[in-house]
Amino acid sequence: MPRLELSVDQLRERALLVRRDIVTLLAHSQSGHSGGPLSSADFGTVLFFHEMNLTPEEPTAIDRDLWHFSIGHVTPVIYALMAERGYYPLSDLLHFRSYVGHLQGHPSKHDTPGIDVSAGSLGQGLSVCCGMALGARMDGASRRVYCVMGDGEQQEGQIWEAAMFAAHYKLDNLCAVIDYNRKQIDGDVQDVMGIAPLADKWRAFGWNVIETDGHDIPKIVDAFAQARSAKGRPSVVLAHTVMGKGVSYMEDDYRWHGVPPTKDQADQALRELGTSLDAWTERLRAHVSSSVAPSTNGVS
Amino acid sequence: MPRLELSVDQLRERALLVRRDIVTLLAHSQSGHSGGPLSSADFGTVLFFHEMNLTPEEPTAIDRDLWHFSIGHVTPVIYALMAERGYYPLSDLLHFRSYVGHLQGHPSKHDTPGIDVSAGSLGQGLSVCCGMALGARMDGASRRVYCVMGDGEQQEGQIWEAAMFAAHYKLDNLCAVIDYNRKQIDGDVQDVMGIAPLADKWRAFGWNVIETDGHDIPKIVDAFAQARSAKGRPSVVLAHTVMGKGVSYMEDDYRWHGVPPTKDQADQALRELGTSLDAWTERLRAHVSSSVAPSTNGVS
Amino acid sequence: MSQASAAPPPASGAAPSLTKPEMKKTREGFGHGLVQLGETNPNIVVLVGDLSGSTNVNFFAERFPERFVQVGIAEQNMMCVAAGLAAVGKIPFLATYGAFASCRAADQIRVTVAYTDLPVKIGGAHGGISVGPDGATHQAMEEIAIIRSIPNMRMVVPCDYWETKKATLAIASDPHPYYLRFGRESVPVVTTPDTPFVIGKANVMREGKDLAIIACGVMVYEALVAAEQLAARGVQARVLNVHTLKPLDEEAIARAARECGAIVTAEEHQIHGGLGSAVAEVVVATHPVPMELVAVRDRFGRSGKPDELMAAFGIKSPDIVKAADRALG
Amino acid sequence: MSQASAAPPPASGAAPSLTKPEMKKTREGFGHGLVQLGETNPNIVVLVGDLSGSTNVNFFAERFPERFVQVGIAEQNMMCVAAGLAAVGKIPFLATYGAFASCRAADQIRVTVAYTDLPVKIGGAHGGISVGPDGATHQAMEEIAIIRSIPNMRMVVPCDYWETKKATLAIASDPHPYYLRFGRESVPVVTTPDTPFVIGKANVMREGKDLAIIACGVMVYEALVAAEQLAARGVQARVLNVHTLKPLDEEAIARAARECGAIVTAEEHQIHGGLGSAVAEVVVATHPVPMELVAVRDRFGRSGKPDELMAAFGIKSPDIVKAADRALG
Ligand SMILES: Cc1ncc(C[n+]2csc(CCOP(=O)(O)OP(=O)(O)O)c2C)c(N)n1
Ligand SMILES: Cc1ncc(C[n+]2csc(CCOP(=O)(O)OP(=O)(O)O)c2C)c(N)n1
Ligand SMILES: [Mg+2]
Ligand SMILES: [Mg+2]
Repeated sequence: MPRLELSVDQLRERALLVRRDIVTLLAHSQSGHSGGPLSSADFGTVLFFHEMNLTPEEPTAIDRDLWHFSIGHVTPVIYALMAERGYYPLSDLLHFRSYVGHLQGHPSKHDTPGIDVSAGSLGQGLSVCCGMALGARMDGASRRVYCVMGDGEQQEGQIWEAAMFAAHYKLDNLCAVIDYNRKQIDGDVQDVMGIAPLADKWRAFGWNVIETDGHDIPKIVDAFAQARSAKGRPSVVLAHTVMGKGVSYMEDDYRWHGVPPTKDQADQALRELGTSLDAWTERLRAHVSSSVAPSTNGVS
Repeated sequence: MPRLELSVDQLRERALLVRRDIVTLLAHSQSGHSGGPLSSADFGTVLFFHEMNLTPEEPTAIDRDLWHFSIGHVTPVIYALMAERGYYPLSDLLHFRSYVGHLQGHPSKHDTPGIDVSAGSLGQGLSVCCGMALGARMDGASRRVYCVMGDGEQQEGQIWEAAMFAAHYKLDNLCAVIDYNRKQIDGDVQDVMGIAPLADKWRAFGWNVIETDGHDIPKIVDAFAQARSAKGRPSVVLAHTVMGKGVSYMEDDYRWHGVPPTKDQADQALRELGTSLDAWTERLRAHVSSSVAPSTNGVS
Repeated sequence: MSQASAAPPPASGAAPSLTKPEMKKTREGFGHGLVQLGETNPNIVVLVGDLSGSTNVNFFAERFPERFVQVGIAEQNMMCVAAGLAAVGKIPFLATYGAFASCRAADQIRVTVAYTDLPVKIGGAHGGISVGPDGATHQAMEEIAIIRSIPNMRMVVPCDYWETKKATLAIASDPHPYYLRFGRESVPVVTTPDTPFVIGKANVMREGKDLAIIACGVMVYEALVAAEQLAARGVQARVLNVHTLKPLDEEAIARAARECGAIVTAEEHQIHGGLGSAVAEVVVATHPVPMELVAVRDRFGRSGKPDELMAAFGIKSPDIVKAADRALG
Repeated sequence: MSQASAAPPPASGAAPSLTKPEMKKTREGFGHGLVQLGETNPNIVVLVGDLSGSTNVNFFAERFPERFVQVGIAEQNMMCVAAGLAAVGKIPFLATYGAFASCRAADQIRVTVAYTDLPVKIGGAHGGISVGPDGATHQAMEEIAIIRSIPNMRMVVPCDYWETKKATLAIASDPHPYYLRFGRESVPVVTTPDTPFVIGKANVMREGKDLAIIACGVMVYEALVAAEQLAARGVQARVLNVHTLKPLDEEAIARAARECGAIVTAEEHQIHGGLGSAVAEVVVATHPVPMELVAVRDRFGRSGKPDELMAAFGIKSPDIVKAADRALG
């Protein structure tokens, strides 16, 4: 059934696979973002493998839940989640950002099956999700809409236009998640352009605010459950995370926002994650059909 | 001296003159906005005749205070205030929105002496004032910056970008005023796109919030004084007003947002305001040099 | 093929009068078109940014309140909300002033609407200097340049009430993003309810081989008046109504260059990047001939009466006649 | 007058090599230019939207932290804050990616910056398909169309490191708003520190009378390479570097049309409303001749290596040579 609701242990395992995929695909593309994808890996995994009603075999099924990453630059985690969930073979991940293959630097509807709306310019995604949620309501559909935003992205005024809109129209089928990793390109979010107190801002804009540890799987599962039960207003999950989470030398360092690891760095990272670049590359390369479940070899 | 600090009675009298000017100039242009200009007349008068350090005789003096109406559509009140304050003769008001004359439908720097930055697209003005305030601080100047916004205008996301910026840079030489008349073009602000709780939003964005009756002169005077004394953060005055204030048939009716009174309606309005269209037109026409103080004949 | 959609020649009694033209608002054509669409297609939804009356989406709002979405003063959000609605199967039309539709939401149009190629229909009101007293900020004259530059975007600039209504109906059934530009004031009706309208096919409004006047929007009327005046002097000007700016009817334009040998373009838009340069792109690549561009010469507008402004900014029929004389050298 | 600012002929030893060109980033020319300005002019301030490194304003930030303003991810606000700074006597340079500078803040450019005519200097990084792996959303290719359409705006698209640095210095001393477009990758150096640079005056990079190749930005190098190949076949192509898109050097363009009789334009921009159509506007109005436009053909970009993309999108020197053959056809 499309809502997998994996167990906490299974989710932890999947999140590990996703982190390995992220590091591996970046090692091969030698271009792309490391920090945000790794901080989003845990709540991303909960969304794809527990919370959301997804239909990878039929990406446009009308009863599926809708999801959109407003932070288009975190394609490594988006593509890894999609591949692990069965939208396309894991081997596709080895062609990230290359002229061949369908995995563009930023999400592109007409290149990648399962992407509903292209992205890459920050601040636009929540508005898109407002439209999806309103449309679903017009259709009397029960599908829910999930929007992933960044914390630096909160500086874009359009997000506050959308926040006002969602509250005005009481879109309780809309759930936003903010990857609150406290970093953006030029440094700490509070130094670049302070967004605190962020929870107060969302409350003042009429939203149900849920704060959680963005790396604690059970708490994340619970946060989305709370969001689902909140009626009459939209919910936002402030997921407190660590940029680069899972790779020692990347953690909490903004300089990893937009650069990939070298192959040596990637191998070191993958060893910290219980495998190696060669082993994991092999695992990805071996998976050429999304109809066959990928092996989970190497998962400790 | 440039900061007039007129008495409360004098300010009430000036506000009355300004309302008469607004109605009269609209009667002659037969094009333009009535509602917002009338709701802004009282705090506008306090700004121009009490609070701000202005130099009409030398509009670009570097030590003057700076003011900018982000709601460019309220040119009737802007132009009336400027003329009464001596930027140009009152007779100029009779050529509002016409191809001849210098009073454009929306403020235009290169047409009207005393306008620092052109406007007309909502939501941009607070950002402009942030730049002015930051520049003044870089120069170590003591000049203050005043920004007038609308309540419907609060729906523009750029305002929240600017709000974040001003708080981040602790621009305490910046004071914003919101004409909180609860109306916009399509109806009540709360019906069109709710902005409440507005004070909470500004507080969550780090501002010193001062609420006041926007038609009570002493309270307005006091509100600006409070703003001046607040250190380390910008201040915003929420001026609770009534659209069309002072003209019985316009009050609290959103349909007067953007239309002028007919000549007959204008005459009726001016009689409510203690004069007549002919008398007040004559007063404006007679004042052809801004170096001569205008007559205040007809003020009850 | 353009011939196929040629308008009935002015000779025919059906042709509207140029001397005493009926005056109607193009934005009402938009408003009435939306109501007609609403009646036939339940997926049509309409969004507005606090400008229901001046864009005439109020007609739709009254009839179909449940499919009308008031967004308030937030054009960026409106553009992307429309995209989200389109992503779940709706056919969203949104409306605001063209200055804000094209500029305030340009990034949203480019990335979310156009790159995704969603069927968002953008109604840009108050196009051109004829907006009048509001002045420069509200006189949109850059939309053609902006929208043409964005891949996947289509654009229609209808010439009168009937064409605006037909365009509104036509773009609803093409699953791609469109920008529809219309004006504020009542303008002369130069087509009839039966004048053919095919997206991407220019209409020959008047035949002629000495010169081609290529126009869009309200300038089609000015072009027809200019053609009359030129005819009185023995110059037979073809008048081509290029209502679709993108995709452009390159064949009709190339044919005009080849058959007429000289071209005057006429538009209520800035001279850089508008209809004139779109036509020039085709002319130099197919059949280079002398051209004169009648347009606003890279200046901001100002307050005034619509006609007064069009004359002051040099885009009335006499300016077209003068340009024709220059083009014919 | 353009003659006055003609580059030293390639004959002279000073001329950079086309076969083994020195590679430098144009954005570093911007960054180094800002530092030089900061040293001499205390009114220079620099703003950025969370992109200090990729726009190279980090050079200025390190030297003059007190005149550096970090705005975060808020391009609309950044544009108007810059306007406010300009209104009180500063000379603000701001930087972000061109896609966001030109589109996200287009309304702010039009109304607050351009209509007020304030000396705001907009640095648009990541211009063109050569941005590479980031893909379509980050490959700005509409800026020329958008900025040219807005009155009072000026625009410079320098061809290499030196020209970018000179342009940065030059626009600071002209009290009007400017848009400066530069790229991401290292590109061939085709000028020298002493190559003249005058705003509004095109540079003749190579003389020739059989055909004129008119280019801007990195395409000037591709044009020079194409000219070499054409020369080997006996076709002497003039290469005109139109670094200033607005105001355009209409005289140099008209002369090229008159003296060469055929024109190829080359730009790393969408075909509608870019350099090609700007040149076409002049050509049809002065001296109509056959033209071929080498540009991105109204398509969004995609991920890939810069060179791979330029070839795939048909804007490398071989494409210019083919276009030349068609134009001379
Ligand atoms: C409108 C816009 N402005 C700027 C950028 C460039 N950009 C991409 S990611 C980014 C930083 C985003 O910060 P955050 O939301 O915290 O994401 P994180 O760095 O944590 O992944 C910026 C400025 C963009 N993509 N879109
Ligand atoms: C960006 C932008 N969008 C839309 C408009 C059109 N418009 C002018 S005034 C106005 C309503 C403003 O409401 P409010 O701020 O409450 O001013 P009030 O009606 O009270 O005078 C609108 C939508 C505009 N000028 N700028
Ligand atoms: Mg972050
Ligand atoms: Mg209001």
